[in-house]
Amino acid sequence: MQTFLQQLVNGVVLGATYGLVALGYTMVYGIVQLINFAHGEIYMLGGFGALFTYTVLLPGGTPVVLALVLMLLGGMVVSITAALLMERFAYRPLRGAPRLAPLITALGVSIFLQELVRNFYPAKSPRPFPQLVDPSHQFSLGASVEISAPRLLTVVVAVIGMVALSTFVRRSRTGRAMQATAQDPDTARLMGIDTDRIIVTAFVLGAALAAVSGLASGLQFGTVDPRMGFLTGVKAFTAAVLGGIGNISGAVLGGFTLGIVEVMATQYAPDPFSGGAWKDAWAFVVLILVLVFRPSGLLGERVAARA
Amino acid sequence: MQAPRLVRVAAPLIIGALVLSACGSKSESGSGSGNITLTLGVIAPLSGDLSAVGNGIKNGVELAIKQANENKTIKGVTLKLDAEDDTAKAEVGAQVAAKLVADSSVIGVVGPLNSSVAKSTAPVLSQANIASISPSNSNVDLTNRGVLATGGTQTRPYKSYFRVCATDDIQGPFAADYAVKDLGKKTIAIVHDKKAYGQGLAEAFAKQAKADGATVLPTETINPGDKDFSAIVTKLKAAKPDFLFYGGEYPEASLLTKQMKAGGLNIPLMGGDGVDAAEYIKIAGASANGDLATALGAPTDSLASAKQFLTDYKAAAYADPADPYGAASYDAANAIIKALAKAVGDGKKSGQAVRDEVTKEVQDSDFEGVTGKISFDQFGDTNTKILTVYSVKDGKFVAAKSGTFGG
Amino acid sequence: MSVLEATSVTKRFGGLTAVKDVSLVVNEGEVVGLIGPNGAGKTTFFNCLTGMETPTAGSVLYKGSQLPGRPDLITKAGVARTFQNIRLFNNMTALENVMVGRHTRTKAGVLAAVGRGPRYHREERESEEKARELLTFVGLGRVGDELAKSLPYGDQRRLEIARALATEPGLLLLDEPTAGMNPNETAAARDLVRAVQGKGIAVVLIEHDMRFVFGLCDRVAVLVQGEKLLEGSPAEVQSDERVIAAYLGKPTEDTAGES
Amino acid sequence: MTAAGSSYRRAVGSQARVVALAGAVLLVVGSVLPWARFSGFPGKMTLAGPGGARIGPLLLALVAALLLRQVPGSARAVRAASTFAFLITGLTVFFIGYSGGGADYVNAGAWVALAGALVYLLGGLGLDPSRPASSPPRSLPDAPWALPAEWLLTAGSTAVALYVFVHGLGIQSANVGRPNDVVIRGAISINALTNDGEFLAFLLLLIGLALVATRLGLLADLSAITKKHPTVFLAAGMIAATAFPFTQNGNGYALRIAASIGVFAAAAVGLNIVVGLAGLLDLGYIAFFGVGAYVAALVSGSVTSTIHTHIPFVFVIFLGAAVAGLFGILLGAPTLRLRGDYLAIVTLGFGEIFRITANNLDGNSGPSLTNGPNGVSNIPDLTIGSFSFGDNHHFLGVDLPFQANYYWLEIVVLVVVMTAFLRLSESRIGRAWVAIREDELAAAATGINTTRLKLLAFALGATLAGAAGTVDAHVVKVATPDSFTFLESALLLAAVILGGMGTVPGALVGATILYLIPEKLRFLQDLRLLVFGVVLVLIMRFRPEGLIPSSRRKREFHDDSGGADALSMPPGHGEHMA
Repeated sequence: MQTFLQQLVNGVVLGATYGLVALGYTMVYGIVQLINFAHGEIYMLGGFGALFTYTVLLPGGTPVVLALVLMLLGGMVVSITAALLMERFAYRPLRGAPRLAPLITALGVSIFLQELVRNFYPAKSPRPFPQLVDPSHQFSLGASVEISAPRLLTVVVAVIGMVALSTFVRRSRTGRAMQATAQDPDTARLMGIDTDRIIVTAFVLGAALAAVSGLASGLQFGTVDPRMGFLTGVKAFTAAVLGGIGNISGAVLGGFTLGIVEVMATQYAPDPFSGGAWKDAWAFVVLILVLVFRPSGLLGERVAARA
Repeated sequence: MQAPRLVRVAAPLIIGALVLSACGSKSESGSGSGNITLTLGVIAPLSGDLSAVGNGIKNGVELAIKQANENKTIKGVTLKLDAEDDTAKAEVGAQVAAKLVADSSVIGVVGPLNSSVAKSTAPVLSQANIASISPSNSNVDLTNRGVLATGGTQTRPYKSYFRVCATDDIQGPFAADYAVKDLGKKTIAIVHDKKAYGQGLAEAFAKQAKADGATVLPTETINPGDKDFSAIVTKLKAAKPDFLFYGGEYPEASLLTKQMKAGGLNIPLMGGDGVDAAEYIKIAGASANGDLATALGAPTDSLASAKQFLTDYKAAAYADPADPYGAASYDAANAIIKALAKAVGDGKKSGQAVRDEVTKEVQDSDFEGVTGKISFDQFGDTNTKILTVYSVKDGKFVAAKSGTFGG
Repeated sequence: MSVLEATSVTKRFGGLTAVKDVSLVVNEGEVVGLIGPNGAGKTTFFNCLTGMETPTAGSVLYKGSQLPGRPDLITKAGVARTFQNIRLFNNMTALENVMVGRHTRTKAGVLAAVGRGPRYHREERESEEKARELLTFVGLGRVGDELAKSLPYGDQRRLEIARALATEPGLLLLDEPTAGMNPNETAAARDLVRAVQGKGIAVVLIEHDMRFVFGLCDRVAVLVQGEKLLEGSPAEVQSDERVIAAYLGKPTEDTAGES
Repeated sequence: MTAAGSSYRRAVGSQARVVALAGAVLLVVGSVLPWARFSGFPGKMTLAGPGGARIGPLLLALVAALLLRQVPGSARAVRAASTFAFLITGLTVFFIGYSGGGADYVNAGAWVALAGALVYLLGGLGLDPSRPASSPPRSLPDAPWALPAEWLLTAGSTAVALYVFVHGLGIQSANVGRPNDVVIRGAISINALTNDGEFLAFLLLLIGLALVATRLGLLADLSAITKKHPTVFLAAGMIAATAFPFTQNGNGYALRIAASIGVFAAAAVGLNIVVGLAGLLDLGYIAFFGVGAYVAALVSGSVTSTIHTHIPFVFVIFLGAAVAGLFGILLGAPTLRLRGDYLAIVTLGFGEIFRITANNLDGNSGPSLTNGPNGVSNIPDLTIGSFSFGDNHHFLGVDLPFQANYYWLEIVVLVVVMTAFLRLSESRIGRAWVAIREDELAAAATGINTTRLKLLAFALGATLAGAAGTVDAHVVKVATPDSFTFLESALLLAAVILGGMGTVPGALVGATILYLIPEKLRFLQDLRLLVFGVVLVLIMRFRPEGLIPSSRRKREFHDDSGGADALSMPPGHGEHMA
């Protein structure tokens, strides 16, 4: 039982990262129906931006909390800049192009960004990330179930990010315009909504959340590397689809589900199909099963015909 | 009116194409100073994730070539390097191997880095009887060593394939003996990354550890590229092991040891030469203290020649570090250079004859390299089976024990 | 003998009953009009007949036997349809569109298509001839090689009918065949429906253009709020006060432009 | 294009033609004068008369002659020609200077040419870039010589294509001699960089000429003519493809690359059925290829196989295809009712499940079948009857390394796959697929069993991939899980989309380009993936409909840029059918 609870906690921590990155996928998809495969790289850039801020820009002895805030800002600046450039120069010219064209563009951007960082950020191996939040500091959740400080932080920022985003989308003017654009871009345009601006907003919000996640990941694992975005990106995309792509709560739910499935498969899947080597296979099996029975994902609505 | 227009427009282009084809062929522009140029090939990942390691191999070979040319080791021959990028993929490996075979000036190859790539390069190179020496392939299949475990008769699958590193079935057991016999560990957890190298090593370790009387827990696996190993740590913790052997490379190993210790499982992690890297300690930080890694050969700083190599390497100011296989590649290149010198001395200077002769001479190699003595058995494996265990003390790998498995 | 016999067809979406207990009989060679205000459930009724929706209750018989539940099987059985908002295969040529309609009446599988024996060639040739005939029949003989999307609106409607006819139906369901047409085109559409009738194919059409309906149909059924209000000859329906009250209420000519 | 561009054109005005012509003349003069002051630069750069990289600017300068007579599209053609002439000249001058060791080594001719190219470019940019009204393809007049001339053009165009391919492939392996020759090279001044410079110049020339031909409508004319004589075209193509090994002088490397391109292209054509015709986005296609490869590896008689059987390859190719097809059905049956992107992620998931499973079925973390990460290695050379594919041959005075055997086998597989695709796409089944892609609901209402046909496309694509995989296993000699990652699937998809969806030449060109770009970018070393990423983005930016779109799709995209693509959710795409 104790192991089960501890694994549940592990799953939630893992899922928090997936969920946070999945939000970026889901928002962009919801509005432009684009699978932005390069979003994982935005997450990676967030981590590197934060690392750069710490190692290059911050003077030694900056108070931890201040350093964290500035690192987050640094990460966000990098992520958002990259997302804006990507939107402007890679995706926007392709609006109205055959739908699969942007998919290949996304792939190209993804490869480009990975290689850019790998080649031009000094030293070509995983980069040590400052351990500003002590990983050996454990919080007990009762019955010897524990969570370390950076892991707890990951979950907390993820939850804050998700709540903030869904509040923004539901309450703010821009958020409602986003919903309208997602529902029906043509009508939204007729109603005077600047859809270009809405699309940019979606990219920016997604990048900001990815940067949060990138920083959290750096703090949690103590390293960032140029490839970290790719795997996380695929998982996050999976999470977004699992939850029902285009649906904000769905992305979060999908992320947690995926994280928990992976962890539980490691521990409890029947031998010999258990363990880390099989966990991703289980994750995808669950995805396929969910989609077979709920073709639009866990929270996805039946997609209306769009004439 | 239509057709003439078409013809008129097409005519210059067609004439142009004809001119192009007439001028397309190139002529050799050799001035013929009497010195012949032969090529030493390298097959290694020069782009992608493993490029730093691959460039280390390339640089090691380049250094050897530079010294040979400066010292005029081979009379009348200028050596040049042709480093080909295999992108760590078997498919591409076979291709660049064919490229090197097609270049008649190529007389030997150093590489590749990965065993899986070697499985597709070795057949191609062997067919042309080009000697290839890998600094790092540890998979038993390549020299068919796997049959030894089951009592079969070893036969050589690739006639011109050699390697200067220890195979998994030597490194793993050596580590196991150290863990069980020297450190007295009783309950050992095994984790590997489910790659050919990691799994081969971990399996060989587990087998020997059992034979030595330790309790070996069911093997756990992780995925290369993963970062969150908390599920594995939680799972292992329940079984209360006192030692962990990890088959794989440092990026995951460093995260695993850190998360293990943060998760309250305070036991040493041991790995193979894939873990023996300065980066491991950089990432794992204080968690790395007490962790262990095995590596081929005697400790580098105990050999004068090795020190000289490192100095030379540093002087050449390469962008990528010599670690982990630069020194072994340097030795491999020198084995080929020495063989070529003999072949040229025998008057073999070109074509298939020189390739045949070099392969034959590599087989008979016998010299002191910077990683130890270089000589090969009849299957292409190195005769040198000296290994060293290093342990992390104060942020550094320190040699703990040198020896050879079973000896 | 009746071609279509729909009995008590009911379709509910959640709490909303779109079609309630509607029965309709269509006899061989008949043209039946289905009229009613927007939202009366006419298209939903069509969808129930063609397998796009599964009726909540009721039965549909085609030439005496139960229709299967899938659109493609229904088409194969002999009920073809067109759509209110034209649904052509836009990036195929007009000819190809009609040839797709031959799908259920041809057999060539993957092996035949790759192997291309004499039988395949014969079938393909027949398909093409038949398709060209149909194009000529609907008056599109000269545009066979143009992309469907590049045809003018009226031609697209005809092309859709040609495609439906290619399936060799016994019953053709037309969902607003004159929507968006000018008077000339409407007249041509009337001739076309008559010609279809002349081939011995029964037609049911949903239409808002009353002049078109009353001038063409043998019988007219009126749907209001999902229920059949009335069925009878054009004259009967035209003069029925309930119809005028529930639906018409204004001169018939003006509704022609609705889509 | 931009405001700056149009104001520049206004400023240059009617002088543009004169300026361009003057520049072109200068460029022609420059290109026949010596360019380099040292020997060793490839292509006889020091001699009088054009050679190597100088031929490019010369040819492109000749295009300016179009300005003397008004031909539709000539202004745009000259713009393109002048742009690429300038690029090539600039690049070559840079490389001469770089490899010679300074600007001193650049001879007068190069400077004259560079100046000419610049003037030519300035004139070219001043020309009116507006697109001429498109006209139907031109054809030869009715004359007795027209038919043979058309045949000649058809066959000639394939020959030119082969020549271009061979020449392009040959540039970088310039230092590859004949296997048994003595290679003597005193000065090793032919370094990699100059070869790469030459290749880049060649590539730019190709692009430039292709653009010129497109803008003059010549490509459209040519394709109309070749379409009239499919048999001649096919025969010429076959002869060219078969002849290729004879042009390589025993160079196994080029053949190996060509064989790999063949495997890749065969898989791409198969994927084109699924994506291009039926409109199903498949992100895990490589898995079916992998199934075929593993089946072939396991029954190849390799000592590392867990199944110690040897089945003759003629059966294996069908076995591999059948098993892969079966997997296609197993995956497709429950999932094909999913909407586009949901299907994409399911196929992605399946691809990963396959890779993970192959990686685990080694008796340690699963049943013993695939040897896990070690893969099945030591796959022996193919033998059919008494013919071993591992033997070198000597035929008609030409050395044919063993790679030629695999190359020809691959050509056979490719031809089979292409034939299947072409015949299917022009059949009842193919029309039904396109109908489903266009409007699934309408397709169902037209009597098409959409579920069955989608499954058919999916399974057939899988089958063809499986067949290609069986060959690949013998070419690569090892089947490991690493070869079947998501990235491989993505690259195959990229080949299909890059080349142009739904067409065979598109898939061929896409596969060739995706294979050759990384191969030809070797000199960039660690930067080559970076550049590869940029190239992907750029191609999609300028040719979003693919390099060789089907004539339908091209019209579709250029007619109205706001129009929805066939795959971008046609009306009712999301409606589920009962």
